[in-house]
Amino acid sequence: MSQILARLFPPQTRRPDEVVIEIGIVLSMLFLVYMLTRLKKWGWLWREWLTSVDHKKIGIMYLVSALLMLFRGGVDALMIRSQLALPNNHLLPVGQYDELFTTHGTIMIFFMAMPFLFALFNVAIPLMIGARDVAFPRLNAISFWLFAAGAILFNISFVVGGSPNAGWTAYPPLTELRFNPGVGENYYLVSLLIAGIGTTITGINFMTTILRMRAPGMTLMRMPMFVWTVLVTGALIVFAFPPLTIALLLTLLDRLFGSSFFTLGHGGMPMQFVNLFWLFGHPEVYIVVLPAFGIFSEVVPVFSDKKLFGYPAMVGSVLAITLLSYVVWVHHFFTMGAGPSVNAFFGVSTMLIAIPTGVKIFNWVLTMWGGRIRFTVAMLWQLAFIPAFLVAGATGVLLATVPVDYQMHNSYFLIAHFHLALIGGTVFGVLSGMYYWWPKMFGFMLNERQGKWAFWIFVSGFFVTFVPQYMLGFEGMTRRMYTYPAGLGWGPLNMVSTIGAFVQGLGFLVLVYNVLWSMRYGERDLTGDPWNGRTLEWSLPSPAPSYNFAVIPAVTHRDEWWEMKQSGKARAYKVKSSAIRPIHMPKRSAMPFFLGVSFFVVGFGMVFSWWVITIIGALGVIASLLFSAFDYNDSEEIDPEDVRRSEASLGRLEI
Amino acid sequence: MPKRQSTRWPYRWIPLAVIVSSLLSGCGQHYTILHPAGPVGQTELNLLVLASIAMAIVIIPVWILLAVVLVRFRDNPRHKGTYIPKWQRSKFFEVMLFVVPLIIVAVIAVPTVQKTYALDTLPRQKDPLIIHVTSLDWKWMFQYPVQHIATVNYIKIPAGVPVLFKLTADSPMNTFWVPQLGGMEYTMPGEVLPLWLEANKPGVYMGRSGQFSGRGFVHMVFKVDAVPRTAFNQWVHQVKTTAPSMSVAKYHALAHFGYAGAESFSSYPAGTFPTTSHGFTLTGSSPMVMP
Amino acid sequence: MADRLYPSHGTGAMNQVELVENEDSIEISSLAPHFAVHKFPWRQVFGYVASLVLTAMAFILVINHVLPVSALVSVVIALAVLQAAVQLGVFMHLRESRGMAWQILVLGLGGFIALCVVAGSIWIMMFKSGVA
Amino acid sequence: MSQAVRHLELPEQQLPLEFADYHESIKVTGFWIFLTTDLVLFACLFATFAVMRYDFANGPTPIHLFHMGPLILETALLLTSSFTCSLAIYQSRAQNKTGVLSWLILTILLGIGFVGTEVHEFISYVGLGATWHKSGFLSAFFTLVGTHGSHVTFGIFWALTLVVQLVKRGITPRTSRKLYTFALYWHFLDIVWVFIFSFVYLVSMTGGKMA
Repeated sequence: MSQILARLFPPQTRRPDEVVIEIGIVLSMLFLVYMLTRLKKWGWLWREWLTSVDHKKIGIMYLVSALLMLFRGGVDALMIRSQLALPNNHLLPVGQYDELFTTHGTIMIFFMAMPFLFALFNVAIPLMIGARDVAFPRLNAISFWLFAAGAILFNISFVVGGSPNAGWTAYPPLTELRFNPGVGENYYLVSLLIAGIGTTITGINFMTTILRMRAPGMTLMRMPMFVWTVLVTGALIVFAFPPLTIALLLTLLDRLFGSSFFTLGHGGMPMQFVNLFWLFGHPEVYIVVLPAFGIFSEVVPVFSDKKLFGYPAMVGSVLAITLLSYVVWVHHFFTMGAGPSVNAFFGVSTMLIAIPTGVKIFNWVLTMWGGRIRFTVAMLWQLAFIPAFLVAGATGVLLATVPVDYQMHNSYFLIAHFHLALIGGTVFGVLSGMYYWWPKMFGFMLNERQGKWAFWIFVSGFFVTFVPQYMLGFEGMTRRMYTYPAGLGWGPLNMVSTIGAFVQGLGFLVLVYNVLWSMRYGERDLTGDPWNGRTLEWSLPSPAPSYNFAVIPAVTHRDEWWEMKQSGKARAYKVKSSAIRPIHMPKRSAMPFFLGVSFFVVGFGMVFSWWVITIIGALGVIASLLFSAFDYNDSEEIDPEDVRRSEASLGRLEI
Repeated sequence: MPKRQSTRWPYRWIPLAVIVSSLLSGCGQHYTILHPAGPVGQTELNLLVLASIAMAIVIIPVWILLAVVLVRFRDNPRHKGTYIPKWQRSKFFEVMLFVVPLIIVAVIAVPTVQKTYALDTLPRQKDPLIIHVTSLDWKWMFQYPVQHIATVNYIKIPAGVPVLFKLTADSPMNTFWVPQLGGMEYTMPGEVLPLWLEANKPGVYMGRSGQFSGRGFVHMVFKVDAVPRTAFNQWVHQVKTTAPSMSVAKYHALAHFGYAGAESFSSYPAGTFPTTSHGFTLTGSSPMVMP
Repeated sequence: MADRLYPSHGTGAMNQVELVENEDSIEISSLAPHFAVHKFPWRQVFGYVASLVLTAMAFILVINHVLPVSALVSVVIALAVLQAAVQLGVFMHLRESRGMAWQILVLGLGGFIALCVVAGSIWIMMFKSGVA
Repeated sequence: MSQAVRHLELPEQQLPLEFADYHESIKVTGFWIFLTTDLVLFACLFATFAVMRYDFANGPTPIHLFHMGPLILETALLLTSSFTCSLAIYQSRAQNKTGVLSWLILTILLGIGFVGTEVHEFISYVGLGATWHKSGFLSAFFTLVGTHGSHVTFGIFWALTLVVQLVKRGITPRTSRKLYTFALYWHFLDIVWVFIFSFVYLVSMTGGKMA
């Protein structure tokens, strides 16, 4: 018994700050349980959320998880920056610092950026293409619950058993048992594998949805740009996640079952992990940034009151980026010395990506040219993105210059580069999208004034944090350094950077305040079209009814809704009573939730090599699969009368 | 609206102020990468400068264009721009947007490829000094196969002579990096990678690892002491005569987790430099023997 | 809006079943012949015989070792690719679809990436440095 | 639009059930995309095997291990099962339930034969001391071939559930779609096996280096 406890709570999870956090977690869980019981909300939670297969609700669950993970990853970042603020600082114990930068990176990429994007995919895509749900609603719920299982498993690591500590890239042989005997790396591998299955399913799901379920008349070249970017993101996921799965799986086999893939000795080849990891890792960058590009391509025309400039060029550049992103992965390890031919090839292919990216940026600016720009919060995030991403992209080209990369590899210059790209691209993008689609998700608006405060605080903190890090790179500071001596002159810039990080933290708090305040006092969106939008989702009431479209629209233009409004048809855009037929919708199901729980149990057992627990979980997985194989009763019909009633109550029915 | 206009300035100026002040201080010696002391580092810096200028040619006009657009076309009765909601195509722009970046990329790409190949070749006219580098947990071990001496956490090299480092690891991966002399390269178990560097002038240059390798990673630092040729020969002689020799047991002690100061050894056991099964050849020598 | 629907055929009686894109409908008519049912499964028998012959060729070539190694390897790989084409075309009904045959595009892209992964990895791991 | 309707009415009745139903046809598209992820997954394992194929670490080499006998048997079994599986689809399109069931069960039996032979082969390797702990080469070999084997095993169980469903429900749009996707999966595994016996076994047995 005491042995089990010692494995569950090793010394590194008994540090004062961790204990405080543990108590906080337990208390907040108890509070949550108490509130749910007191308000008699358990049934509501189960029926409306945990078993839901409605894409809009799954989107909201992704959004809430992503915001929570943004908080956790952000706290990690602030602790990292506090430790680095001064030379020879020993604020954190040495091991804890390593855990923090590992969990920061992993959480921000896998458990913040991706679910945040999936939230927006789920919320917007079916509405934008005129569909009633995604192609595989139940698989969509499974994706979410697998993500949740992975995320929870990863997050309990710092309370139970110890966190991973080899960086988010987890290069072996540092992650092998010989150098890393704790359970932390198991957590990393298992939780990413579980979440990765969910992500792959999401990719397949959205690709199929977009390829097969567009409303009649919505040809490929009439799709909104966001739909295009989600389509290619789906393709990127589908092709990029298998290498990650294999890389993680092989490491896990090494650790748990004694194979010799990446070990030191026994013919192990750590290089191959790096190769596989970046075969995933580079497309991953575009997985998180292309949808953000798509969001900007929606936001800019709406708030400039103007058509998107150069739509065909935009589509072409998205496709070019997608294809190129598969032939650039070696630029993450030029310094592995694979030879000048390899390096030259991958250096040049990387530089080529700058061309379509540049085309996109110019097109956004030209979209604004001749428009009437409204500085809403969604638009402001976009406007901050352009300068930030330009710098990120330009420094990316510097890093693609192979000999320069030999100097800059793994230095703070690189850190600054990818934070500018990922925050300036992805985070600004998802926040822009969040403010933009918020009324469609919840039926009320986020307060613009507070949103602008959050924006200005966050963005100024952002530049103050990361611009000095470029300088630190020139000074020779490398990433993942726990501390540094005083004589190198790195102190002042690090201090500035830390201050900036705290300003960003403040910006995030203002944003949360903005959300909470608006939940209580926010303006209702009664029109369904608060921004004077251009695409089909704005033709629906906010929030959209469960079946989305009472009658599937026929599309005749790009920016269909805008054209309808221009031609005066929008006023008459009401549903004809006679056109309403029975609507076939998927039934809610407990299976996805149960599958998520089973995978969590499997994962937990594997982390500690407690095989009995793993087998119990595996039985749950098998039961879920068998259940869905024999379950033919997974959809239901909505009576046309119900649809008529609900449309009439929204004032949209024409008799 | 004009009120909000004014709040945009802080965000425009703060980073600029930081950049300017940092660039001014950039003349300081702290910016090691901007003060190379060898031909490799110098080549890399030249490319960095070239690429930075090319990128600035892109970035700055776009920033200006963006600012102009935002001022001219903001939704404000007094704004100057004409509203053209249907303008969405322009052959001229669409062609230029592909051609101009292509030219700029070509300007960077051509010298990049040239220098990538150039830096992969040792200068022919000089005989290099060969040093075998092994990264251990958490220290650097250097072996001079010709001189047959070994050091830990420091090396002496002759100035003005190219040094060929053959890098491997008996530990998790690290990168071998002396910023003032030139770029870094990985040290990996089971693989030998070559890297050549040269110091133009005598001096002490700091080296470190750029790849996280565990809790002692920040201690993976070493000193490179470039001295004139004669001083180097004297030092070799001195180490050979005065330093202790490295036994197999001593090597294993070094390979074990822990830190070390600077150490010298007059000899080392043969075959401690792990070799690869890939038949990799260096400097025209025959494939190394398996240990 | 009713004129944009077409009557259901009692297959699923689903509302969405009735809604099909333009391209879809055109594609289906052009694809219809591929779905035709024959009296005897000649295609399948042909596929089986072809796969057996291709496999046997590879095995015989390797056992007898008549070709130089590099040629042998290329021939074996070429036979494997042919075999894959037979399986895809004959057994997997690659061209069948309702509407645009997206799987051809997706599979093509997947094949390209698989090739990049295998060939790229081999190329990278050769470590052909020129420091000499 | 009315144009399109006219085109559509005729052929749809001729479509096989799995395509005639709009929703089921979407699932076929989704399954093809899933197969491409599996394709890339196997490509990664092939790549790993390719780069580690000489990392014997003083352990056994292919020449010591691989033999033609089991390899020919496995290949014959899997190729034949691919053929029987395609006949099951043929019968499903002819609406012949008994035909579907018999060919499907034959496919399952052949699959079991394949997995059995492979397990036997692996056990004999382990008996020779060739465990995957021994070397990078063996780790990569066992993982690549084993992943294929476990895919086949999963396919066998999947086919068993299909047998039950077909017996219970007959040939409906849904069961025929499930059968069709299973067939895609099974033929895909056959393709993977073709590359395994070519790349892994035959090329290693030539003793030569791959280009």
